[in-house]
Amino acid sequence: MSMVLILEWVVGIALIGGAIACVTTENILAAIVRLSLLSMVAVVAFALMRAPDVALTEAVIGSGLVTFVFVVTVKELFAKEDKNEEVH
Amino acid sequence: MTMIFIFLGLSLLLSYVLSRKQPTLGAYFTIIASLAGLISVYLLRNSVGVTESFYYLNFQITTIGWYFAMILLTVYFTSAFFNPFWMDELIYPAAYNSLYLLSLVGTIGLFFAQDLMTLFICWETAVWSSMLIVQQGKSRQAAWVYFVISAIGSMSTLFAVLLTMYLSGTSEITGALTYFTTAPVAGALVFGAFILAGLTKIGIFPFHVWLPLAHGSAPHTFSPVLSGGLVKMGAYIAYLSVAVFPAYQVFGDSLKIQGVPLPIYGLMILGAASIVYGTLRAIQQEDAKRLLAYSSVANGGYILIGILMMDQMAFAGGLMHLLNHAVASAAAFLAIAAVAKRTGTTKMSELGGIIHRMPITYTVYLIAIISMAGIPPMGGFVSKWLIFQGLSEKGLILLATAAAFGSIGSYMYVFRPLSAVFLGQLAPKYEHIKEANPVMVTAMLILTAMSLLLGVLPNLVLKTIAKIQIELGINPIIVNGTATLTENGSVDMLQVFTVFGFGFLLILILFMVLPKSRRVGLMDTYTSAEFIHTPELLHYGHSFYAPFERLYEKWPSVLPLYKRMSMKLSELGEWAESFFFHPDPNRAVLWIVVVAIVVIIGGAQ
Amino acid sequence: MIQFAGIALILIGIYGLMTTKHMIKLIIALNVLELGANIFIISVGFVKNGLAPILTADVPSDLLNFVDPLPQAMVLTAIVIGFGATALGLAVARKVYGKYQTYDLSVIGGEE
Amino acid sequence: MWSPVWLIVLPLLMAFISVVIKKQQYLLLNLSILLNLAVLYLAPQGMVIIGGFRPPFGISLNFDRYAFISLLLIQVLMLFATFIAGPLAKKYGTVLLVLLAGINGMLLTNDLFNLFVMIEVVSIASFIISTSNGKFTHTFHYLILASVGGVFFLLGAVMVYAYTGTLVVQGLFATLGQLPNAISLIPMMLIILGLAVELKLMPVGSWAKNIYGNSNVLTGPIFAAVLAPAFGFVFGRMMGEVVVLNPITGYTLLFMAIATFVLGELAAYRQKDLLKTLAFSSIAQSGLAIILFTLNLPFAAILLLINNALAKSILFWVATGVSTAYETSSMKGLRGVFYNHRILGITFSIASLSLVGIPLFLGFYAKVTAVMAIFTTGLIWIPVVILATAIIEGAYMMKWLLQLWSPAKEGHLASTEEVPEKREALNMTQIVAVCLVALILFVFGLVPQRVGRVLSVASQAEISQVETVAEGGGQ
Amino acid sequence: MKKFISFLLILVLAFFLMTSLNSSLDFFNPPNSLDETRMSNAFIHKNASGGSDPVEFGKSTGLEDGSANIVTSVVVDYRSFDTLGEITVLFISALGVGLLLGAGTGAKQRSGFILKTAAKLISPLMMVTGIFIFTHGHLTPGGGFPGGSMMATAFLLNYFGSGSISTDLKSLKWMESLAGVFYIVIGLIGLFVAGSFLQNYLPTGTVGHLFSAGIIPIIYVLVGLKVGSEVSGIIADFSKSEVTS
Repeated sequence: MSMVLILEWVVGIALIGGAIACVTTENILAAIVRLSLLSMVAVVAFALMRAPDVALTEAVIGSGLVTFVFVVTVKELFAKEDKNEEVH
Repeated sequence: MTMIFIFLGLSLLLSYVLSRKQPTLGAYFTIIASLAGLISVYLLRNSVGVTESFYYLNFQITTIGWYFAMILLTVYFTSAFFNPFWMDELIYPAAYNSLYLLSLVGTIGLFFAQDLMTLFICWETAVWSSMLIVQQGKSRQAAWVYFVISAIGSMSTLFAVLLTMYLSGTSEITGALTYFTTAPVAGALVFGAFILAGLTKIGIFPFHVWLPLAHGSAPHTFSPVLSGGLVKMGAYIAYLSVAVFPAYQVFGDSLKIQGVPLPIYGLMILGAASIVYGTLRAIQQEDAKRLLAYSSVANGGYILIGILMMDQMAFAGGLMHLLNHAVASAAAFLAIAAVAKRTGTTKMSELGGIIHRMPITYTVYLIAIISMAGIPPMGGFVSKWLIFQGLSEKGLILLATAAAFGSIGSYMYVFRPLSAVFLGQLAPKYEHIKEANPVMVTAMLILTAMSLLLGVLPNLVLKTIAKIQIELGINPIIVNGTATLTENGSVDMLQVFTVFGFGFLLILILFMVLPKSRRVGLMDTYTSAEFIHTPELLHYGHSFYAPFERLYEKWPSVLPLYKRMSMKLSELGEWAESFFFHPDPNRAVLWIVVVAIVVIIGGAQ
Repeated sequence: MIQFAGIALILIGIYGLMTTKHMIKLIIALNVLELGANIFIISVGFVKNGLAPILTADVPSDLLNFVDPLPQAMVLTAIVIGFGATALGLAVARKVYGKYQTYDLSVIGGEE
Repeated sequence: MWSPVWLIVLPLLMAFISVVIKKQQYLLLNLSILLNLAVLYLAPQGMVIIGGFRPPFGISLNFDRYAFISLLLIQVLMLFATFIAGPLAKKYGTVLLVLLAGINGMLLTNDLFNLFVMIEVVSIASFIISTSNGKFTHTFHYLILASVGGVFFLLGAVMVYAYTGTLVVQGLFATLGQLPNAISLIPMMLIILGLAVELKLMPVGSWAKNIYGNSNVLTGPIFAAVLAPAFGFVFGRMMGEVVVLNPITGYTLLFMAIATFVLGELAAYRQKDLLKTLAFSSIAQSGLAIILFTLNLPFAAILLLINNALAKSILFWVATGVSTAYETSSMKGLRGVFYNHRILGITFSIASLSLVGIPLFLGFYAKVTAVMAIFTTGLIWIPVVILATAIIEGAYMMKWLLQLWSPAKEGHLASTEEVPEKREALNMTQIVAVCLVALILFVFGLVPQRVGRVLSVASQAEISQVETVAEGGGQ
Repeated sequence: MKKFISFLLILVLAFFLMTSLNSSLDFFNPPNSLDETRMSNAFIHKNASGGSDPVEFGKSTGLEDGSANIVTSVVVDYRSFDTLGEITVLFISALGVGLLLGAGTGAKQRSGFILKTAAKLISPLMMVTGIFIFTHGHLTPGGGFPGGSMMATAFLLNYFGSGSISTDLKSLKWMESLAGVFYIVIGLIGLFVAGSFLQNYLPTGTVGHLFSAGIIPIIYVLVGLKVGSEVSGIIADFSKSEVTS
């Protein structure tokens, strides 16, 4: 087994695992972070499949901007969580 | 003929314009327009066979079409006399007047249609325009039921029309329908679809539900048209599906009962059922218009049986009964309308003694019901007698029994309004009412005169019917002078009339000579010093035939069945809505997955 | 393997769409679905030991072993479109949050 | 010079410009629609290449009679829709411009992936338009479903590319037909499922109920009269040029479409809310169009789409106008409302009679054509279902007509006392516009054969696929 | 329960999907070379409009398409119309976000000193990187979309740094509008000059040179600017938005 093939398997399993982790979690923030990480893994996958353009785009848009937009959307939830921590 | 349609089309526009200015004016115009229509259609009597095309509609003048059109026009014409007096009750008088003429155009077009498409277009036009008129009466529900039942008929007609056109490759009625002599299986389907339309429109049991609703709550001026006129459209469809459509050939191989193929016999049984059912229900009614509506159901049964027989006598009887019933029922409805105009109600238990104030209306009603019940000197007798003759000749005992039952039952129901509305004591609140307006009286007298004439000289009509029978290739009814000949003997109505007229005179003289009874007030009832809260319950017209009605008041009615069906449809819709149209993205995605699985499994094979 | 992972991601994304009623999580699941689709599309154009479709000085002149550039171009488009839809979805979700103070559709119930 | 590409580019250009000159959005919108109509008239028909590369390599536009008819319908209805929506259309001017560009692109494009892009443009624009009624959860529901549908369509397109090496729509079925059934199955399913969401096909069209059912004077007409026919035409193009169905998938699709039609009408039958009734009616009618396209009867389907688009636009304009003015869309609240609005009532009646398929209106011709066409496939039970369902459709439309016209309690004569207090539903110019559309519908009803002749050319021009489900399965 | 059913359904779908796809796709063994029938071969050999000139980096001139990055040549030349549609999607969603969230007044974001300083340092750097990426789209991986987004990210960092939106949104709108208009105008010039919309009518130059590939770099710059301004707009709208009830 070549290195590349091993890497492919690792990336593939990481993708599936990451996706399951992302979809099944109850915590919104964790889900967002996991989506971002999943996107990062996907960047590697794209690179592995010789798609540098896509990888770059996915890195900037998929894991960067999308995550940002998610986080900004749920910023109230951040605030709520902070409050909860203060209470406890 | 095209000119007639163009003329009527223009006049309906004109009546709209006139009615917008002055509703009564537009209403008077409907009289003129329908009279003009009547005269011009009458003049077509010698141009049978002429075909004309108007746009993509094709018409042909046939004897039967002419006969039907004349009946319809008579009813429309006479009913139109009443229109001007109801304009202030209607919320859309202009629409009423123009739709009145539009439905007239539709019905006449139906009878003169040469091809199936024209037939259907005219049929639908008549249906929806009359539906929009009915809604101006008391009940939207009634108009709706009328439309839905008609729509069942319309859609089955459309199916039959299109299938016929597709299979036969032509749309010309005679040519297309005779195609089925060679294709009996498809023929049976088409026959079923066609006759269904006829059944719904005539109001044959179990499709009769719309009649009491629509007749009972339509504007008073339109009820005569519905009962006397539009119902006859169904008869025409029934005529087409047995006379033009080779029904006896198509069902030639099926089981025969006394020479009648089973499917046709089944339809006759339905006709008999509606005779019995209509009669029994009519006896029960409290409202004069609903009563007459049920009597229309019963008479529709006679007409259907007569037409389905396709023989020398019953067929002639059926066709003649069309006219008799149209005239009589229009007259009866108009009489009730005239009473309602003066008193504001059609409930029999609120009326009584109207004869003292409206004697002419009373006479009109009397003659109409005599004709409807089929009592000798009037036209109704002749036609019912012919039908009965035809049935007993073929040995169809069951049907003949039903017909006889209907005749006897009709004595009961026609006597009820006669007694409750016109005879008896006059209620104090109606002390000051007057005889109906001369215009209305004119219309009623025209119809009464026709009833009488048909009774005395039925040969006038029977000649036309004989012509139709000859065209269809069946033995024509034989008319000899004033006598109608049948194999079981002959009847000369002139003689009958003379005898009855003599008897009537005798009774009249006796009535004049004998001492008068004492008159008491209507509410002069002994009540053990109790105050009467509901005087109408004590009216003698209330529960008129109570002991008799009790025999069958528990019998199931058909209307709940339809209601339950409608409810089931709603429930199905609700189920679909909650199941497939649920506002939940999860469920929709789940359905995507399910469909994908089904497609993959199904498609992989 | 990565092609397989792409299909798996699509299915996991659909699973997510079927199980959650939280608006944000629905959009996250949608993103997982889109990511899976993108990976799958890229993998459709993949060639064993292929080269990235960029001409450089080292590329042999027979130009044989490139991966398919067209799916890559499609994915480029799809990513941007996905971002647009995500942004709009989040904006809508935010409006709902503004109205009901929650992102949970099961709490909101049927809006009439 | 007069290239159909203007139809897409012009609204797009206007849209980009309109961002900075917001005040003129409305003007730009109407201007570009009018110019589009001119382009439609002037542009020669045929295949148009974009980017200078011939079809398999570059993108091309297929501007044939089929596209022409659909584009004409869309431009006209869009013009009226924006005109009648007035202030709302001003606010959403840019979005409507992009929507128009997207729809035109969708109808013109000859490339599967380009079609996906255009569908996305249209669906995102329609999300935004649907937010204008302020029911954001419904928009969200729509957004999720449409996005899933979009992804499915994309996957289907890509798989088509993977198997055939081409994305050109025209004649793709020939290439796909050579593939074994097991291979072409999945991409076909994905493409149809992707479109099914927008087509409101039954299990996946659940968004339509609330989006249509809460519409305002902008969303209702846009969705029912512009988007629905547009996607219908796209589906027709797909069925004619791309989709290869084996009998079982064909029957599955047919079954889904029939279920959409029947259950949609049943659901409409029980509604007590005018807009919801119209919503389900739209769902059902789109089911009928899908039935016809699936049976490969494009002529009847086109006729039906045109009739529905015209009728539904009128119905939605009147319904939303009236329900906004009287702040209710329930049967009880709107009883007798047409007494105040005679002209609107008459247009509404014409539209509903045409929708139900009553003679003397275009809908009747459409229905007859559809049934006659289905007879040729030998599936006689489908016309029976269609006509039986038409009874239900007629029943609820008439119920509404009767209630809206009659200011009366049940069991009483109509009286002016029951008439709701008069309010302005649509202003004079809007009424004139609605009347114009009603007039078009009416005139089409008077000359159906002529309309049919024009359309039959369009349907022949478009559909090259011969094999039908009926032929495949009926043997 | 719901999860279980969903899980089960997904498993069933996965099973049948895999068995169905198995006949056509080999999940673990990609093909060794591109199928002859795929049109991409023409993109690689740059012979879509006929011609059989060899393609060599740094040498070939006057090819039908002059971009060294084949993906770019597909995105901006062969299938430029898709890209126009794509930026339209972004445009319309930015507009939609603006319509939905635009009412917000702008919330102040508290951020620490380190973040502020770092942001101020990094953001110009990113801006430059972004511009580099989309100007070299026809040579190196990247192009207008990541480049534009990079610019937008710089904008975003700037926002974190300063705590408020400093860039004038009005000018962003102008940039967005003008970039789009120019894209279309360049395309329309193609229609008038060369006969089809978005045709590459400038000389394509030598493959691999910065000033080559005709209109490709111009369009990619425009795309970059447009994407940048649109994404910035989206970010700004999201950041400003407050929960309005």
